[in-house]
Amino acid sequence: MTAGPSDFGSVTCLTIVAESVLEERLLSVIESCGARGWTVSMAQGHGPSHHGVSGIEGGNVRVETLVTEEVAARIWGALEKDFFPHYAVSAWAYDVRVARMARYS
Amino acid sequence: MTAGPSDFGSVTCLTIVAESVLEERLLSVIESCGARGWTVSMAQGHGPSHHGVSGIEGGNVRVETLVTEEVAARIWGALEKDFFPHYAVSAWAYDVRVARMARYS
Amino acid sequence: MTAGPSDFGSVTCLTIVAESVLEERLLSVIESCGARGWTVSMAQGHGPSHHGVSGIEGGNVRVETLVTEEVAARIWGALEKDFFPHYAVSAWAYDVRVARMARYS
Amino acid sequence: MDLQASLELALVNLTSPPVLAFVLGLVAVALRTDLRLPDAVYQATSMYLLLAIGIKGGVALREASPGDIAWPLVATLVLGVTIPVAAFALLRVLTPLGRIDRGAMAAHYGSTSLVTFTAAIVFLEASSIAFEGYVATLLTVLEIPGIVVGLLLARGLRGGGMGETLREVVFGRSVLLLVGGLAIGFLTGPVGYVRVEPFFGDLFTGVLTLFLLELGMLTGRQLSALRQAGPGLVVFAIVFPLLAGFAGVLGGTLAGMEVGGAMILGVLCASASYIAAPAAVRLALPEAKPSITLASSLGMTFPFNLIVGIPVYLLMAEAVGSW
Amino acid sequence: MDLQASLELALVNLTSPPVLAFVLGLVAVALRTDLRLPDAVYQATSMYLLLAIGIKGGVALREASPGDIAWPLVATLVLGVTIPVAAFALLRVLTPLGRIDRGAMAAHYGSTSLVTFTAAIVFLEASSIAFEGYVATLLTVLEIPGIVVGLLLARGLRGGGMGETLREVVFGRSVLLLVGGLAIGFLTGPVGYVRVEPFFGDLFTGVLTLFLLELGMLTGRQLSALRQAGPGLVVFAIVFPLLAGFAGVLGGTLAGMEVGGAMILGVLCASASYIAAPAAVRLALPEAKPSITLASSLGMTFPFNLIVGIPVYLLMAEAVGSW
Amino acid sequence: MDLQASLELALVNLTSPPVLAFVLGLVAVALRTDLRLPDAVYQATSMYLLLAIGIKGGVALREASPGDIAWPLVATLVLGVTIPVAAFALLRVLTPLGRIDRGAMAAHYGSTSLVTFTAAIVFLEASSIAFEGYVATLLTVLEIPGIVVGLLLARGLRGGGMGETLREVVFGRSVLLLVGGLAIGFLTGPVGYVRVEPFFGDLFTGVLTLFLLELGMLTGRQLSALRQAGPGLVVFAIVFPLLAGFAGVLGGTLAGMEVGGAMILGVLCASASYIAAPAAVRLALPEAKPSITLASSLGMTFPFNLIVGIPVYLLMAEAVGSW
Ligand SMILES: Nc1ncnc2c1ncn2[C@@H]1O[C@H](COP(=O)(O)O)[C@@H](O)[C@H]1O
Ligand SMILES: Nc1ncnc2c1ncn2[C@@H]1O[C@H](COP(=O)(O)O)[C@@H](O)[C@H]1O
Ligand SMILES: Nc1ncnc2c1ncn2[C@@H]1O[C@H](COP(=O)(O)O)[C@@H](O)[C@H]1O
Ligand code: NA
Ligand code: NA
Ligand code: NA
Repeated sequence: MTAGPSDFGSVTCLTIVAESVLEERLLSVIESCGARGWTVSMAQGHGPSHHGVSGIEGGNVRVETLVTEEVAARIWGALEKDFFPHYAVSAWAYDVRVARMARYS
Repeated sequence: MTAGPSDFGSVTCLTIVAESVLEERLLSVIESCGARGWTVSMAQGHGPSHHGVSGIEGGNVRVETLVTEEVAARIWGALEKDFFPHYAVSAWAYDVRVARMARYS
Repeated sequence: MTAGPSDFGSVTCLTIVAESVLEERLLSVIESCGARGWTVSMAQGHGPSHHGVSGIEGGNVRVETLVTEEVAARIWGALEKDFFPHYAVSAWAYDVRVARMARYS
Repeated sequence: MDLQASLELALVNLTSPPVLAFVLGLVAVALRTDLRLPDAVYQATSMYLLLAIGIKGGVALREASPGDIAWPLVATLVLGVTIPVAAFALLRVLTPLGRIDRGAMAAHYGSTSLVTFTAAIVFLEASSIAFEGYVATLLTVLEIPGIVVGLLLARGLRGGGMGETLREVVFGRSVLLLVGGLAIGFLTGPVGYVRVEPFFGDLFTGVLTLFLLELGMLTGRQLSALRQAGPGLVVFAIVFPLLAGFAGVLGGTLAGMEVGGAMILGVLCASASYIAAPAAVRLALPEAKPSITLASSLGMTFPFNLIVGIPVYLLMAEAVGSW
Repeated sequence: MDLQASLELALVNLTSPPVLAFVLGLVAVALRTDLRLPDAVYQATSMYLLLAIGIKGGVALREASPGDIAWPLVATLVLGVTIPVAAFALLRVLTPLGRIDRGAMAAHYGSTSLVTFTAAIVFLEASSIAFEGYVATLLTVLEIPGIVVGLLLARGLRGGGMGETLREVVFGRSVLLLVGGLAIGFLTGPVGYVRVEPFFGDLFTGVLTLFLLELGMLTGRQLSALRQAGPGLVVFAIVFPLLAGFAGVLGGTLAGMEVGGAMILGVLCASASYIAAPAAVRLALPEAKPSITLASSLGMTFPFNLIVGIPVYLLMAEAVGSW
Repeated sequence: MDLQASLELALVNLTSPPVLAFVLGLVAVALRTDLRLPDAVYQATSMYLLLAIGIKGGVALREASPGDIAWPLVATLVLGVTIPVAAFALLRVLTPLGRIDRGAMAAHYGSTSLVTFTAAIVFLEASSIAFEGYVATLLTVLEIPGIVVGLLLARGLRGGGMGETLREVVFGRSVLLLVGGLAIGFLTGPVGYVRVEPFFGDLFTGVLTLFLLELGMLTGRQLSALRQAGPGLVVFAIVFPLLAGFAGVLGGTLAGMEVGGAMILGVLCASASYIAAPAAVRLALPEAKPSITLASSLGMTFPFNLIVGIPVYLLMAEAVGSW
């Protein structure tokens, strides 16, 4: 994809899957780290540290947020500090191409 | 992954998140641009241009479509022309590896 | 992202979309191939070999699993052998960055 | 009816479970509580409400003689075309909104609110005031013309893509469920209806309560937009329902309806849509700002009608009826 | 019953809300309307229907004496094994379908349709014709053997992986809900049932109406596959239900059931499954083409049974009963 | 009441549809059946249950005179603070659990179980034993203090972030729905309630049955955790409900409640929460192991109360009442 009338660019897509009871907290952490948007959907899951309780809370929540590299690093930091040690959370990051870069930075 | 009996290859995965009222339109645009398949799920979201109305329409729709580079460029063009200026829409693209390339081109 | 206190690394994210009747089978195949976790959500879809029956089964299932390259290759093999020839299934793979590598290998 | 009785009726309306659930939704947002009806259930609930109201309207239509319903239908159609034009014109006087936004508003106020209608029905039944069963038919009839007129006012007759948009509206899910329900109710009649009444009839107010909880939360999240609305919009959101409501009461009375029926037609005219219209306007007039239409229709006119309007339209109907 | 009365009964059936909703679903697809019951709600709805029918069957089973139900159970089991074999054989004569596809069809037609069954119940109740309460038990019993026989016909006894597939079918969610519901109903009896009757009993027809709206849309989307079906398949989809229905009526009458009960057993035999069978066949016979089985069972046999079949099986039952 | 009558009542409880559905859920997991209420529906169902119970409590509260309810309210508050402290202390004696896990357990056992409460109501109604309508109010009152005390025991008064956590609990969705429902019920009263009773009242047991099916499956998946639980935890899960139940019965009787009402207060005290508490504890005490609390509350105490506890608390109430 080459630059057109829009300002194309590359940002980080960070996907976070967590017990749904954490939804509100997760979103406010993401926001306070500088993310300007996110997409949330419902999911079920299983993982190595699975606590087996997400069922009683109504499953998992799957959050995607497109952010700059710095914001992504800040969110990772918050996850490592407040979420990974205690909760059932998985997260992964990859680079994606977007139009209208200004929306994500 | 190395080429096996199937024809492995690389295509673009284009993810589009939009107010759910646009679902039908979005899918027909995607199809007319040459996409041969798509996957749709329900989502909630928040973004910089958030109009705050997706709630009343029942949330957002999240569309993934695996397409060739040319088809992706065509869909981007249609998004820039008919969707980005007016609607709450986010889109991002990245490269993925698939088997059975023929299905996507 | 640079290595921090966590062990960052790169794994394969394999996304599989299939008729929902296959959910249980798919997950047990994934597990027996060595995946240690997965995330499942509901989806609708359309594809080139669409059999038009996913509706009666309640739609599609969308599975994401983060695995090492070897496990991914094993799952691909199982998909090619037992799923692709008969069922409505799409799958794609891409590389993602994770923390706590040990969880995925 | 004396003042005391009116106040008592207003209180009955204010303390009905659906209205209280709406308030609870506002409170939930104010307290920043993470409450949300899942989208899948929200969508199914609105399908249920549309289908149920259609079916009931169809059953009632079948029981009405063509002679009874002809004039009310004519009155409804005339009102359905006039009201959006009036809204469009009044907004030009009261607000600085442009053509597109005024057209969007006209579409909302020209169409009608299922929930306000139902609150009015609940109110009349609680007060033991009779009304014609076919009012649910009028609701269905009033749903569409206002939207079409509003879109035409915004776009002009030669607006590109109007044809496709009208197709999206007229064959959209809201209209299909309402009209389809009407047909089902008409064809099945009271005999067939009796078997689905526990589902589509008895549960209606309860499901509506759940739906209004969610709508209250949506409104709560729009309240900030309210502040941006100029004073002209606030005036419009309060005054226009009274004018349109009076027109509806008058039309209904002239068409020979009972006091209860004329009041309901007033409510239909006074209320603004927030199921069918927002989706249609969003598709057809993407440049219109939904925050304005929703702040006005859901944030001001809807609670105004629930709390003040409904008893007022009844007083109007009684006054006009006794002329 | 004379012709006039039969036609009237057919009309009652045609204008019941569930059938009309099915037609509305077809219309929605024809108009290209974006209507869809969200998957989460669709899945919950089918869970509800299976559990409700099971519970009702269980309550009725408890009220039936073993002597009453023994022969009908035997008849049902015999029919459950015979019908898929007959379907498999007839398809060989009428169509060019291969072994696998004929086995898939046999599994569908050997099993039974919850919705057709319910329409027949609604029909009998609307016509005030008595029938045995334990017919819901027969539905549960007939659900499974036909699927197993169909799969065996397709795969042969030595088919690899049959064991695992049978496990998936027999311990699958449909059977678990039906059999589990049967057990719940049987253990709780009429006393316990009374507390859940408003949910599992009174709402049933209404929920079914919503479900049939979705099923109508699914069928509408399959209609193109209908055109590809050869004439032999069309003949099968119409003629086989009549044959199987007659066998069911005969079996029921011989087993000592009333006219209404024998008619229901005919309906069970005549109808083809589209909840349990498609999932089972999909898992066990992936090479079978679902478009063929669905076009036949949902696209032709289901509407045929609803419109023509149900009154015809009643006429059969009356004729056979008066021999 | 003699032993025979007690056993009969126990049987009534055991064979009620909700309890049987719970068992079916256990069976489904044992058979490895892929049954799952979709998350969207599960969440909506729990919203429904909380709102319905709140509304009913509010309606009853309005009908109770302040004099009637003052002492029962005091008794409930005292019990709500005492019970978690007692649980915390007893766990120290019986188990090797640390402070955090004991606090988590105290929060669960200090709060109360909506489902056990409802089973007790169903049980009393089936046995025609009278009880005060405002017991639903007591349920709401008892929901929160136990959680707060449990968290404080775990964290200490100066625990960082307690304020924010308490906000999350007190303004969380469970409490908002319960308290909001209470307010709706109180404000609308019996007159308004009658219109939503078919939804919030008549359907309650049926919806609960569906919910317990899912809860049974959740419990089934926790059963492996049960094996890890030491013998001390097993003793606690059985003995503590009896102690707390007795305290509740005593408190209710002293507060002047009828036998039925005192028994319900006993049930409230004896039962452990699994809607509000798990979410609150998860947020506030992430280091606590949910497998322990759930295995104990859902895996042992819940079935124990359903099967043995409910009739036993009634016997206690009768014995204490006749002192
Ligand atoms: N390897 C994986 N691939 C995809 N999703 C995963 C993986 N591991 C964990 N998850 C998701 O993350 C959630 C929390 O995982 P855990 O912390 O291991 O319980 C799970 O419920 C899954 O939804
Ligand atoms: N930075 C982002 N990351 C992920 N999703 C986003 C982002 N920004 C917007 N979205 C999604 O796109 C939708 C429309 O965004 P907007 O056009 O800004 O209202 C939102 O409701 C989100 O679901
Ligand atoms: N090009 C594509 N992009 C995204 N999803 C696809 C694509 N093709 C197929 N799918 C998904 O895979 C499912 C099965 O596809 P098919 O095997 O072609 O019927 C579809 O229902 C879609 O959800
Ligand atoms: Na109006
Ligand atoms: Na059959
Ligand atoms: Na307790």
